[in-house]
Amino acid sequence: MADNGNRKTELIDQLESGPWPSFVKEIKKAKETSPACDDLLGQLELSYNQKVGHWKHGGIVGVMGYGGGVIGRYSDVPEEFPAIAHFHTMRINMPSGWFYTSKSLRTLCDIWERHGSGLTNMHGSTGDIIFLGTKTAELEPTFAELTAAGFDLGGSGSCMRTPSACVGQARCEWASYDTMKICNEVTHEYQDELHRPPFPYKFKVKCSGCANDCVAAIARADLSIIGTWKDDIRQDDAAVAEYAAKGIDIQKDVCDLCPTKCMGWDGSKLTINNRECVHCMHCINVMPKALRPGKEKGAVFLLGAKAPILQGAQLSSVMVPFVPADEILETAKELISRVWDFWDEYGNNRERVGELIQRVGMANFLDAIGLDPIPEMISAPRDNPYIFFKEEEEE
Amino acid sequence: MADNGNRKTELIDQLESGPWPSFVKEIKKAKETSPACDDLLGQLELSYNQKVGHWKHGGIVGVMGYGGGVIGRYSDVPEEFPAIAHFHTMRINMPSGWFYTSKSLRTLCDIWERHGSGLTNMHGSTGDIIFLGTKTAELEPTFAELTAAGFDLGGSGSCMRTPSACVGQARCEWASYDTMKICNEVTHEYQDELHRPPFPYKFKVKCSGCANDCVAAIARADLSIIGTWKDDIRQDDAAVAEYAAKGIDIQKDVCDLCPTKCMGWDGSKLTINNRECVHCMHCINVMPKALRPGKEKGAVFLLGAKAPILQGAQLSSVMVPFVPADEILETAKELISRVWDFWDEYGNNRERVGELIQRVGMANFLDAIGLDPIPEMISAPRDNPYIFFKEEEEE
Amino acid sequence: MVDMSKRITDIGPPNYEQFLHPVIKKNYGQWKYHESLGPGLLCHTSESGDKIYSVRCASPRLLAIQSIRFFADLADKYCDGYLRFTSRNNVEFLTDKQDNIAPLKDELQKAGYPVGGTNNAISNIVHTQGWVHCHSAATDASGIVKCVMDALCDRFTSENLPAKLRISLACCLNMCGAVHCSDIAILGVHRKPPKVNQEQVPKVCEVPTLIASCPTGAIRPGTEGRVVDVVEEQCMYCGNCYTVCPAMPLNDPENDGISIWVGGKVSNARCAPKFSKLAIPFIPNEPPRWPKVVEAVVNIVEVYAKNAKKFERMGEWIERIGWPRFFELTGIEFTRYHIDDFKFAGTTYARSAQLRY
Amino acid sequence: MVDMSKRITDIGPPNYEQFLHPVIKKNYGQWKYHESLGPGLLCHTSESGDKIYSVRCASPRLLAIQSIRFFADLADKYCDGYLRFTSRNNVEFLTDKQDNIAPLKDELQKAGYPVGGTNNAISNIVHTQGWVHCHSAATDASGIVKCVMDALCDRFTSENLPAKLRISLACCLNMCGAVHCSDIAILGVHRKPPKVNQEQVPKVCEVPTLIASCPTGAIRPGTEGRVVDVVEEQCMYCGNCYTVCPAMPLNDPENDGISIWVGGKVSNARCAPKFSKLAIPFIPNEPPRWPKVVEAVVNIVEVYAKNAKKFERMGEWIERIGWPRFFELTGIEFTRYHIDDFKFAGTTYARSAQLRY
Ligand code: SRM
Ligand code: SRM
Ligand code: SRM
Ligand code: SRM
Ligand code: SF4
Ligand code: SF4
Ligand code: SF4
Ligand code: SF4
Ligand code: SF4
Ligand code: SF4
Ligand code: SF4
Ligand code: SF4
Repeated sequence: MADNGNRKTELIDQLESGPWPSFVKEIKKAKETSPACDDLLGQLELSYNQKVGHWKHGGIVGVMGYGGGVIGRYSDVPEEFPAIAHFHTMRINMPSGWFYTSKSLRTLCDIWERHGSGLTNMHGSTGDIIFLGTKTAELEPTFAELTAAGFDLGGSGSCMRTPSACVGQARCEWASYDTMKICNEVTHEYQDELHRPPFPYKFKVKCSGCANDCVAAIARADLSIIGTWKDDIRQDDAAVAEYAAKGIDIQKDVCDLCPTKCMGWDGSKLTINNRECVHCMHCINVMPKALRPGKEKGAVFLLGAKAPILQGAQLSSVMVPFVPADEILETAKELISRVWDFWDEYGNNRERVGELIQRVGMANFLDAIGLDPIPEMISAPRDNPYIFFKEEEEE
Repeated sequence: MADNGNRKTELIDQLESGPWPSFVKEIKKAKETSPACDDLLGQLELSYNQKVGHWKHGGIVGVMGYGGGVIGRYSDVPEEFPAIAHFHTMRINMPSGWFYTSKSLRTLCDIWERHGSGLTNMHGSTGDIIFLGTKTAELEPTFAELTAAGFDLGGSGSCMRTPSACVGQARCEWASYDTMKICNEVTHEYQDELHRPPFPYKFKVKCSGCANDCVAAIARADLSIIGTWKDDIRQDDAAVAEYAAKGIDIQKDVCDLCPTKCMGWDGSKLTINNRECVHCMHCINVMPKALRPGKEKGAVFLLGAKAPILQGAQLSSVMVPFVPADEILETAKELISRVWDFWDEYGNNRERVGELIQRVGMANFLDAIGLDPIPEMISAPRDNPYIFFKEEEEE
Repeated sequence: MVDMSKRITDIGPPNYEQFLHPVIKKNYGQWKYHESLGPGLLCHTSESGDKIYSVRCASPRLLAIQSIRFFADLADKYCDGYLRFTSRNNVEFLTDKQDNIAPLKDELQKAGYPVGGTNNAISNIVHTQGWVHCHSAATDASGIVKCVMDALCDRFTSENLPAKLRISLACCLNMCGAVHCSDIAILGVHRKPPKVNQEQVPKVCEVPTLIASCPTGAIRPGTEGRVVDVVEEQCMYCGNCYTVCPAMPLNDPENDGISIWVGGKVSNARCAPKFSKLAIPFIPNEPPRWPKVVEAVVNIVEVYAKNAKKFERMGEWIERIGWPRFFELTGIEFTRYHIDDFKFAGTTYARSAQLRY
Repeated sequence: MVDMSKRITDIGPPNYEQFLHPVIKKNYGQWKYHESLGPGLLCHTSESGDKIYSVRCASPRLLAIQSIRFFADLADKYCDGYLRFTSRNNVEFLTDKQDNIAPLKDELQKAGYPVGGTNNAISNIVHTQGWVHCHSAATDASGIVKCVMDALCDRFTSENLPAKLRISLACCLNMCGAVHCSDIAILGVHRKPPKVNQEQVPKVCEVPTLIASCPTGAIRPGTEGRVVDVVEEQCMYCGNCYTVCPAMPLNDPENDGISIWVGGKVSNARCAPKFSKLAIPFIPNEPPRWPKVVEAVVNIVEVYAKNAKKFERMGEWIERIGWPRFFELTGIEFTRYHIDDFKFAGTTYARSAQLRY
């Protein structure tokens, strides 16, 4: 099965079989151009044997003038696997929407063949192109070739991280704003913050064109920009009838699953009480030919999502319920600057914006960033009577 | 309008008009037999004038050998209102379900005419008969007359509080166990704990015969016993048809409002998927002649409800999902004894059982009282990965 | 002196059985169904075919013995001497004679005790002591109840709301009425930290207990000769320090007042029980008739009555339409105070893109 | 030495526009609707009538440049050189020529890249580094993904689930995959406190920062000559101390392993986004094929597939049937670990009498 040369990798070889594409095969392919891959296989086999990883903790390496974009990585058994004694990754800022030409991909491959392991992640969880494994000395040359080819590093450390966007208006009929453009512009706007970690911790921005949220912005971006619309759902009755004829049970599959039950179906006519619609996308998802988001497009801005470390995972919460599509960039910049100002000054070390909001309380946070409290920001008002009344409110 | 003798009570006199029965009129009525009521009116007028209460903080008074049942109360303006310089309340344990004969009420009135203000609360929020206002010297004589007449004091302070029960099987067709009997038996079982505060804080028990919870047990009893059933809802199709004929929209008013949507209506036949029924009572409430709780009756035991002080208000949470009706008393005693043992030893001062459970964590609490964890105890499993694994579980 | 030898103790409450109407006793546990005979009037039918009629009237809860005797007389006249009180402090007269209902109802109404409170009505307001008897009160209890129910009495004597509507009142954060799960809760609140009586504190309180009593840690060992200090910004006026130590009064005529909470429920019918949520953070105390409180409660009731669907309790209605719409429809101002900042605050932020416009 | 004068920095990512297929560029923002042409195959139609076809294939994410070049070749052959990657690491080939779909699909499949992942399928598993590149990993990432997807590959190449099913994996509590809102999350966990390297700590770490890093306060200034002590009972193995200080390793071959979480979602469709909840607290690491993890995931998928209704995501299904039924149907044991004891624990207790029997 496996052609593993001299090295014995009995355990991981078992990961070459089966219908799903095999990362072990990939590493073996990359051996063609990089001896490091052979040692990587060896160390991985060791990990599989011992049930424990064999990488040392971090290490600060990078390219000149940048504080991030490279993750230092060293083997803890370098004697055995000298070719991966250093095995740093480089994070390269992907193009918005992860679109490529074959040419641009080949350019990247060629650079990585010259300077690294030939292994990549397409893509990292934040969205970057990950060049997986190289030596310290190769960082700067790789970087030089990358920038010459028009690519730059992504983020790591306590900085603005590489923003990402769903495919949006490039190929999706539901995008209520131009996610890829906004993502690209935000990224370019904050190159300094992206490359030179200035914050208490990381800050992520993700752009989804509608409430389906295909980049999981609400779950993992400090600033989550999610497209929506304000006017009525556009409705094509003939197409509704077509779906009904084709076997969609409009009552059960559409109306009954609408979260606000604002849809009615009398067997021939679908009615939507748009005032009650919460723009969840379900009905549109089921019948894309018949229903479309309205024409008054824009986005919801939400803040604060993050993984569990430290105060538990959070989803982003609503800050601005609706920003018209043509004001998104401007609003994003304005909101970001206000949030950063406050976070910079009051955020604890390794405290994400969402944790800061919870720690100081949303009302205080709103004061700090100069937003008025509105009921859209909460799922329900407080149920406890422990109110800190402010002096000025008293008589 | 008001006949207020010499005393001027212009403000509170305004509370005699209007369609709702007036407590001011009541106090004035009681003046017939008690001069204290006149001073009470005076002090109340003062409060209405100054927008502030005029009672001093507490004061420990009581009857011999009891640690509770009396709330000491002293005017902070005794010079002005000497008749209410002392104005203690007595809490008298009501009969289960608040049932009386005219004779028993007259007995109570006569005692209170002789010894107190003649003012009562029928009833206090915990359920007691409240004798509202008397002097220290009158406590013991009142108590002697009460016990002679078959009444005893209720609870106050850090003790078992007066348990209460909904009308239950005495007049309600839905009671899945005999709430009044259980309430009475529990009360008698714990006379010592009720009269001699032994705990870190108060402990309340309330018994409702079904999930309608007409004594609000789940919101305000440390131990909430709520009736339910295990088998199928009893169904009378003819009666269903009658309700339908009379204008109940079975689909909309019943099936659509069933929380699990386990009911079906084809225009003539109602079907219930009883395995999915959560015993919420809604359908039965709407059609009491047509639907009845099943015959395998019993109760859910829940723990921990309380008002906000200190850790925020809590509702009780499920401890034992089903106890057959004939085992309720025994189970209550067993559960109470285990909970008290742990609370006595580990509860902080002024820490209710519900707060203790949250502080130590439910799993630890279950260990302590010897119950196995089951999924019925939670609304959902944890969503954070911060698990304290125990030694024995590891390999 | 009391003769200790004869002293009777720990007898507990009298057995309820002696107080049950014979028809109730006979049919105990055998009730089959009930019907409504109009506001305040219930008829329960037993498996045996027997029927018991209940006539429910309002009560101010604070009752003089004279009124209780009046009720006893009516019970004798119409109910063979049997009556009860409800968990919301109404009086229920119990009779097996249907013909007695009308005259009984008539006498009650004439005496000023409205008959009603059943089914989709506003029943009696569960409430607490207020200035009549408690040291802790940030507002009165009975007076506000009287004013609110004067305005809503028609909703007690009719049954035309979408569902039951339960109003409760507590005069301080101790919440003796357990108002936290009410369709509408009226809650007395302080808005100033305790004024420490430095001389009294060591005399009447245990200082460590006092310091430990504060949930926010606002009470600190005193500096500059003071026994304790209160960090004012950390105080949210819960009054727990006052409960454990009389030398920490919070009363303040101008800053005490009332908050209004909505959408709680206790029953498990349809949805699980719910806490009440903040609607209006503060209304000043305006004795004797509390016009702003009355207006606020009536407004919420009327907007609910007009907009909710059949069987929808206040909280179910609000959840259906969403809180933004609730504030819009009632005209209540949304403020920073509505946003939770206590323990579970994070769970109350709007963590979804589902929004109405 | 690098010539600093020529150094290019802060140029940011290349503009995406140059990478867009001409049909996409022309119809940018003009797409009208889409249709499914079978698993892995999408057709989007523009207002202009133009159509763009997408062919989506699986990827191991960890790709050698050789494979990327292979994709580039295919793009040249069938797609005028245009392709993209998806937010779940699949590859999407974009063409305006419908006839190219079949041969492209064919070549991909032959090369071992299944075509699918659209609609009600299981798409690629979002995952992280594991033993391939991270120091923090409590388990491997790519290996488990491979084993699980080998078993579920049919669910990728067909679209017969009730709804989309998203599986994610993170190899430690840092959760780089942001797996906390997945239909099924596979999460590496430690179960032993850090083993403090007392000599290293002062050399490589700031002790106050280290002490402050522990969310439970388990790290204390050391006694008896130690730099720091870890109160073992207070440690829940989050690894944050290790992140800030390499001298606090948590790795432990016998005690590291995997937990399984279910019922999360990200989209706002129908219901708000949901967190994943604990299903299985611990499964030991069993490389190379992790049979118990595979079995556990497949079991959950199959029980879901059999029982959920059309359009019901995992979490929606579980909420409909209730957690007790979920544990019953899947045969997963309910343990003390399922009961939350973190910050918001109180909000997860069953505070209602609504129960199934
Ligand atoms: C490479 C990548 C995983 C992958 O395989 O794709 C990754 C890898 C690491 N992450 Fe991450 N994170 C990666 C995306 C994420 C995401 C997902 C996202 O960005 O959408 C998250 C969750 C979202 C979030 O930010 O909350 C994430 C949450 C973390 C955390 C916890 C942050 C928190 O606030 O809870 C840490 C811990 C830390 O920052 O110290 C972390 C730390 C790390 C470190 C640097 C390890 C460490 O302890 O210092 C990992 C380096 C591994 C290595 O050797 O390369 N990584 N990390 C992802 C970045 C690739 C890219 O740039 O595209
Ligand atoms: C009389 C009564 C209110 C009434 O007007 O009906 C009452 C009155 C007092 N309650 Fe209460 N509570 C009364 C039922 C309740 C209830 C309702 C219940 O029992 O169902 C509650 C909420 C449920 C609960 O227990 O959580 C209640 C929660 C409190 C609390 C807060 C307890 C907590 O854990 O949050 C306190 C504060 C304390 O205990 O120090 C309190 C304290 C008090 C004190 C003793 C004031 C104090 O700070 O020491 C009040 C004495 C007033 C007086 O002068 O008579 N009272 N108290 C009720 C008792 C009458 C009776 O025996 O029937
Ligand atoms: C008499 C009383 C029990 C007692 O032992 O005193 C009682 C008696 C009945 N309740 Fe109740 N409930 C009584 C307090 C309660 C309470 C407690 C409270 O209000 O503090 C609740 C919980 C309220 C809540 O959820 O906040 C309560 C929630 C119900 C419900 C559920 C309503 C719902 O849809 O949420 C029903 C069912 C119904 O009305 O359809 C119900 C139904 C009934 C029935 C129809 C039961 C029966 O078949 O006999 C009784 C007449 C109801 C009526 O008034 O229309 N009873 N009922 C209480 C009368 C209080 C009063 O004077 O108004
Ligand atoms: C290509 C991609 C966006 C991108 O920029 O890369 C994408 C593309 C589409 N998504 Fe998505 N979604 C993509 C990731 C996501 C994610 C993010 C994730 O999985 O991490 C989500 C959130 C998942 C969640 O809720 O946990 C997501 C939730 C949806 C939904 C909502 C499904 C639901 O009912 O909850 C739809 C609507 C639908 O499928 O009916 C949707 C619909 C669509 C449509 C039909 C939009 C359109 O009209 O073009 C696209 C084809 C869907 C398909 O695969 O059937 N897309 N979609 C992503 C493909 C990932 C993959 O390779 O599988
Ligand atoms: S988030 Fe919405 S707009 Fe973006 S790709 Fe998904 S469905 Fe399309
Ligand atoms: S988008 Fe969602 S809320 Fe709006 S009508 Fe459609 S299903 Fe209902
Ligand atoms: S709780 Fe149930 S059994 Fe008791 S009175 Fe109310 S409806 Fe009847
Ligand atoms: S009791 Fe409630 S859950 Fe059960 S069938 Fe009736 S409405 Fe449905
Ligand atoms: S709520 Fe407060 S003020 Fe009112 S009776 Fe209870 S303790 Fe006293
Ligand atoms: S009122 Fe409450 S918060 Fe304020 S000092 Fe007293 S105990 Fe602390
Ligand atoms: S999840 Fe943990 S182990 Fe895996 S890549 Fe992220 S930091 Fe490393
Ligand atoms: S692993 Fe987490 S809980 Fe344990 S000592 Fe380290 S930081 Fe504290």
